[in-house]
Amino acid sequence: MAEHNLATELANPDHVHEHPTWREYKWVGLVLTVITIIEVWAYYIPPLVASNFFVPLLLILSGAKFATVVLFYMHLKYDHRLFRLLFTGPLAIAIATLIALLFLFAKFSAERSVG
Amino acid sequence: MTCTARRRVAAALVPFVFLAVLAGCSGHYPNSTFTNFTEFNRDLRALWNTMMHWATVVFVVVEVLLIYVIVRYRHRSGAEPKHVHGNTALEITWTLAPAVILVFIAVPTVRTIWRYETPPPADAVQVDVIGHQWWWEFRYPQYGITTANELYLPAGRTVTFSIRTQDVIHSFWIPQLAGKRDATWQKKTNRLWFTLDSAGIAAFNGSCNEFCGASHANMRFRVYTVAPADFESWAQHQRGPAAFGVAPPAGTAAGSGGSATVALATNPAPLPVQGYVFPRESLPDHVIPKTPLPESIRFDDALLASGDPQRGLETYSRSACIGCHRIQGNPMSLGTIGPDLTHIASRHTIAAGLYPNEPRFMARWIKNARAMKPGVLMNTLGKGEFDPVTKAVIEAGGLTDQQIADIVAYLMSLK
Amino acid sequence: MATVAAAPSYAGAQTRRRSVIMEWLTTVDHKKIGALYLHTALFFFVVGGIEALLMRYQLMRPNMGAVSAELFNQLFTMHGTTMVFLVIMPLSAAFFNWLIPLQIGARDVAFPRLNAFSYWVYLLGGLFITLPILWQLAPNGGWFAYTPLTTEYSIGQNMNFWVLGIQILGVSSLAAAFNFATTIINMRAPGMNLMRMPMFTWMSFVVQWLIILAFPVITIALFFMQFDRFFGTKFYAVSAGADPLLWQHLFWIFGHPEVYILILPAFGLVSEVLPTHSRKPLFGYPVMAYSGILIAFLGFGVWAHHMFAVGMGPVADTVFGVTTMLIAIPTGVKIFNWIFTMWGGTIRFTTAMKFAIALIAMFVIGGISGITHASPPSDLQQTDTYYIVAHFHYVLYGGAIMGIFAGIYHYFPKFYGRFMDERLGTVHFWLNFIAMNLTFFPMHFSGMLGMPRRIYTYDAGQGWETFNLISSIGAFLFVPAFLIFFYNFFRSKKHGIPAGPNPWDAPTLEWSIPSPPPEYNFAQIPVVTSRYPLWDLTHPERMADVPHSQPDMDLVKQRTGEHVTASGEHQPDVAPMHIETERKTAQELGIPMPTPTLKPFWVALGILVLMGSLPVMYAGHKVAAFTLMAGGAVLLVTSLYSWLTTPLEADH
Amino acid sequence: MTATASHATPHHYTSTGLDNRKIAIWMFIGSECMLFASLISTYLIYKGQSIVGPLPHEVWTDPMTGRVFKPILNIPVTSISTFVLLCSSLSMVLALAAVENRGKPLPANAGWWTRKVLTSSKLWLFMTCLMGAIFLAFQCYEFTSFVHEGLTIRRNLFGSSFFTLTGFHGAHVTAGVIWLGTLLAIDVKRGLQPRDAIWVDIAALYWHFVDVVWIAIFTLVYLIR
Ligand code: HEA
Ligand code: HEA
Ligand code: HEC
Ligand code: CUA
Ligand SMILES: [Cu+2]
Repeated sequence: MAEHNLATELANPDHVHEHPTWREYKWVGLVLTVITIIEVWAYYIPPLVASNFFVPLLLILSGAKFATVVLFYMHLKYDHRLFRLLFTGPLAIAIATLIALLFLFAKFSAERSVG
Repeated sequence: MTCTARRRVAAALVPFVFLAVLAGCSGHYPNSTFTNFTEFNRDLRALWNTMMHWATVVFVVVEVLLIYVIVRYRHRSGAEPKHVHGNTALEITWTLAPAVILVFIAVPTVRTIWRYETPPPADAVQVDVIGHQWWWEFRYPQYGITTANELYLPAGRTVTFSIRTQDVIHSFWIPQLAGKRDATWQKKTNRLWFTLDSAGIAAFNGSCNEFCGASHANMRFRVYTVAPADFESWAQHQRGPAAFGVAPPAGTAAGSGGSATVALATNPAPLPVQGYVFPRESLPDHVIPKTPLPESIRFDDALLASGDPQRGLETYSRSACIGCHRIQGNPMSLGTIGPDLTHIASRHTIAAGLYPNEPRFMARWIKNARAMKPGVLMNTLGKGEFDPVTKAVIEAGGLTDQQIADIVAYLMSLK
Repeated sequence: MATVAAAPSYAGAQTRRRSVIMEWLTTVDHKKIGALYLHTALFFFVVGGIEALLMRYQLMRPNMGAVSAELFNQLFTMHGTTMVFLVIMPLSAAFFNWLIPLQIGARDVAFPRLNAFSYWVYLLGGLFITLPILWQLAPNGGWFAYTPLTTEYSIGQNMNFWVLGIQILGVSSLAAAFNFATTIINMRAPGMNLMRMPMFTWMSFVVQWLIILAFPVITIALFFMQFDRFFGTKFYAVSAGADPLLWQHLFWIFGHPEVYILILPAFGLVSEVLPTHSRKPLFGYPVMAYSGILIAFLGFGVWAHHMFAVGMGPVADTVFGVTTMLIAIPTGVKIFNWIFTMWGGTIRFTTAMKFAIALIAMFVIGGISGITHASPPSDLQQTDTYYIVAHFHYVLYGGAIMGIFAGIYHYFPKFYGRFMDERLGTVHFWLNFIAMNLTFFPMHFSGMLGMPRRIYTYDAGQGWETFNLISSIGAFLFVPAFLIFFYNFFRSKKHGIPAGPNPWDAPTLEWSIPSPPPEYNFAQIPVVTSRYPLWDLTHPERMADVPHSQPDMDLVKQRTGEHVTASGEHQPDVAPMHIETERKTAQELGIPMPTPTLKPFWVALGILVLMGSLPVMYAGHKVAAFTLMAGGAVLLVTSLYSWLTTPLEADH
Repeated sequence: MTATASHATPHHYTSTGLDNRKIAIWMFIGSECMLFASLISTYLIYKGQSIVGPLPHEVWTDPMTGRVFKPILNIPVTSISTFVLLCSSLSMVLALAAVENRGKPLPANAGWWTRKVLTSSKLWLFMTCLMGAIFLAFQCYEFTSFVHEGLTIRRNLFGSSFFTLTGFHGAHVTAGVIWLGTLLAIDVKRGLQPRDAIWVDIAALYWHFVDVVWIAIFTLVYLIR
């Protein structure tokens, strides 16, 4: 039962991780730069900004950047699973809370306009 | 050990004992939420009954089980227990059972939510409720009425309240008619509506339920549900100025009062002398305030008899009052900080339901409101009185007892 | 604190002789810090209790003039704040400190000095927020300080003490949470995998996560309020277009997890007491652990049930109503598992057991009333009335406090090597039990009969007299109860009947070492092979169908060191599960102990001075304020730096 | 032994074989997620709620004075500082790698770049601090120019929430710069060895997280209108 996988989850010291090296790091850096450029570029294309792709696009792009830094620079991809647990759990709750709040307040503003 | 067990049984029954006792001393509860004056409250009560029904089941199951276990399995010498570590079937049972119960609670809950969040019928009587520290302003836009601390509602009609606040958050509650709603925003309004039973001609208490500062406890109000005809009569009368002082006898106003008189002379024609008012004699006991008068305020009540409304009008119109209070028909008195006093005499209470609206209370209120109600905005006005907020004694410009008696006479004539 | 008498302290490696005061000021021993937490919290309990008594006296009869409106508002604000932040959380922290390392077989917490720091911040912050009431300057906005009443419409220093005080206390809770969570994750004895942790440690673990995730939110909300009050920002300024609900949402996003922060440690303690005193293993251990996690997780999705009256609209009401109800399920599982832990056992009605059973009986009442206001429409009749006050006193007093009392009576022999007097304990229990029901049960009625909460007076003839009178009588019945408890507590430290290492015949590690434990806790860390390691030795028959397994001993050996005793022989740090009877000093055993240090205290003081400078600024003394600010900053930075740059142990 | 684990070197027993400090810093980062989530939520909730300008993306004319306030946010400048902060993350990982691999044999074919540059933890620590400082300089410039354009923290909801959000991030960067500066000083004094790597490791995690937060802020506050 859960006893064992949970037990092994934390008990085994599989943290003899191979950190990446300059070879990978420089590509990561390049990717990040490129995404940033695309983002700023998009900001200066009025029709795109006007369209309702703009926001999702930016969210996806910055999400990609976010993930890249966390996975490679912060070694989450290579490190002990525990760390993934410690980070993604709270992050999930944080994002959920943020979205819930926006929903609650957006609703209010809608009501306001109705009167 | 046995006796411990028995005492425990007794103890676990304490709540029930209470229920019995209290059911026994069944006094009458004028603010009970379990009443049938609106169908809103009937629905809430039905919801409550459903929940209490299940609550009792849960409570009894748990406590009986508990008592059984501690009596049955209390220590006996030499008994070595059997060592079960769990039982999946059982555990699934008491995971599902509550879930099922919750469904029975959740379904009517959600139904009720959506019933009362829908917009009210169009023909409803509209009341704008505005919370102030620490009193209630009521407006009837359909009638052009502005009044304070006392609501008149037509029996059998649907009433919609648009609730907002002037300052901090308050909460508008009439336990016997409906659930509460917070007065949260200054610009946006919060809605509450319900339909009164036609039978219910009665008087109710209301209160502020969101902590709003020093006098939160003293932010009460009264609700009178009256026959539709009486409501109309009341409304027709309240919308215009009161009869008194609209056309004062000429020449009485001397000196600086003159300007007042001039203005006063040019006032709209008076309305019927008296509209409907909830009869004082038929006020139930629980809406008659019993707040004791603070001894600190000394006032010579003999003067009240000799109070002259005309002089009162003059003094009033020259005093600070006009900066905060509005009296229709008195063009000097345009303040909006305090309650509208146009028909103050037609109310049964003053200071947000804290004191009966009688000369001796009114006089002391005018003399030193802050000593009668902690923190109120209305500053101490009587000569020689100590203002607990500014920590100063009023000397220059303070009102003498005679002047106050006059003002009281004036206000008391504003039927 | 006379506890030193009962808890002989073994001076660490290079410690000079110290005065008793210095010994307590500089200690980094989790057991002594636990004692500090316990005694400070009990002190604040009396403070909060006296505040409550004053309120109850004022409310005893209608139109009473005993307490002014202004003072009453300060009383309930401080009563609530005190009981939540200065009593229950620290009482729980006392048990975290005392038990977590012992239950998982560690020699101390992960960061001993951070631990001391947490305590000092708590003490100073507690005094900072409590003392102003002596000048009637105490916070007066209610324990959840709704804006704009506490910002635009609050003049005077009162709320400054609250916003800064809670900010300071938050630092303490967060520091402690990181510390204990790390300890539990990383310092368990070999073989003590997660599903073998004692249930108290499990619940503590969950609570640390609640703190880690909930406190940042209130921190930010408080910063906003702080900036509004001191620097004129507009976060809660309705006049500038701010939404009065922002604070409410941020506060309750923290506030509801907070209430589970208050109850789960008590649940944990009860889960230790019930099995031990009914001589039976905990029923459904894994479910108990998972339900704890589930309660905590759901706890983050229900906050708006405190705001049903603000008009959030039907969708939000429905969602938050339903999520709130869901919490009944995991909680119910706990209740029934406890009952079935006793089922078939042989129950000894020790005082600890009485309190534990009382928790089940009383918490259910509070939980059920909770469900009745989880239903938004019916909550419209209940919110901000005494019915709510009844609800949360049943869960807080009937839940958290009952559980903590159970814990105190149960663990006293471990902490002080002596029993508390059982007869006095029984009297305390019954007085306490009756007082609690007498005080809080009538509040259900006064609430549903229309009595708002937070009113300093009420008019006669409203049908509330009887209930308030009963409540007040009950409240005063608490006084003898508490006096008896305190007498018993302090007397038993010196004169109680001596208790062995394992007086209750309990199954977990903390009972395998002498009472009170030596400063190093375990001369040799035991290797754990099952959930009830001690019963493996004392009651093999009870362990028939409990899963056993040896940890990978090679790994353990490769990862553990050994210490050289004074007599020169090499002692491995780990040994198979065993009972330690003789107590040596850390020196004799050659176990290096952290050196006592004053630095955490200085850092805490720095924080206090830094925060304390703001009210001075508010009062208009700019120069004084900035000197204080600078002084505090310097003290903070320098002592923090020297703390981080000196190793934990002198001999490293 | 466990009591000393707060600076445990690997041979000490810990249940996970991991270092306490690294676990603690990850939990701290988890906690910081909630902290910044609250700040960002507030900013977004108050977006468009200010009753007076200046505003982030729109022109605002003061009805009283008729004064015109142009949009506050300066995308080109912020893009550059964003880029700088991204680069600092790169130099940070290189610093950590340099410390971890100190003394390890290099591949025979390793050139000047690998030998001299990649192995210099001092260089990369310095670069990270430097870029952090540059980012802060940009922020100071940004803040002062905003104030000149009439946006103060007291001005309106936008001002309050914007300055507080970015200010909190700035404070984190400052703390990071000081932290890394201290490590640099130690490195200069006695040279950081592989056994000190944990210190660089946790500092790096903190630094990257601050960077990650900025990625979110840059998109949500600056780019999305
Ligand atoms: C120890 C702290 C604690 C705990 C554990 C709880 C537990 C719960 N609370 Fe309570 N609550 C508070 C402390 C706590 N509360 C405080 C301090 C306030 C007031 C704040 C203020 O305004 O000052 C408050 C206020 C409060 C409100 C807001 C009321 C209002 O202001 O209008 C609500 C509304 O939903 C609520 C609900 C609940 C529910 C559903 C639970 C559930 O977790 C209860 C679950 C438990 C059970 C249900 C009993 C056991 C279960 C079974 C036996 C299974 C079968 C049962 C059923 C099927 C029903 N609480
Ligand atoms: C764990 C939390 C906790 C605990 C234990 C208590 C304990 C008690 N509470 Fe408290 N209470 C709250 C949490 C708690 N409360 C909260 C959060 C609020 C909301 C605040 C707000 O609205 O903002 C509240 C509000 C609250 C109110 C409502 C105030 C109002 O809304 O107007 C009342 C009123 O009766 C009350 C009463 C009591 C009483 C009588 C006790 C008793 O159990 C106290 C028993 C303890 C003692 C009596 C101390 C013993 C004293 C001695 C041994 C010293 C003897 C010496 C002398 C007497 C000189 N509490
Ligand atoms: C600073 C403003 C201010 C001034 C000046 C002032 N009042 Fe008031 N008055 C108030 C406010 C505010 C209230 C409501 C107080 C409460 O009930 O909490 C009030 C209440 C009253 C009431 C009770 C009304 C009701 O329906 O409850 C009367 C009567 C009254 N004032 C008369 C006077 C008279 C007469 C004067 C001058 C001699 C006066 N006031 C001057 C602000 C003022
Ligand atoms: Cu208004 Cu309370
Ligand atoms: Cu809650």
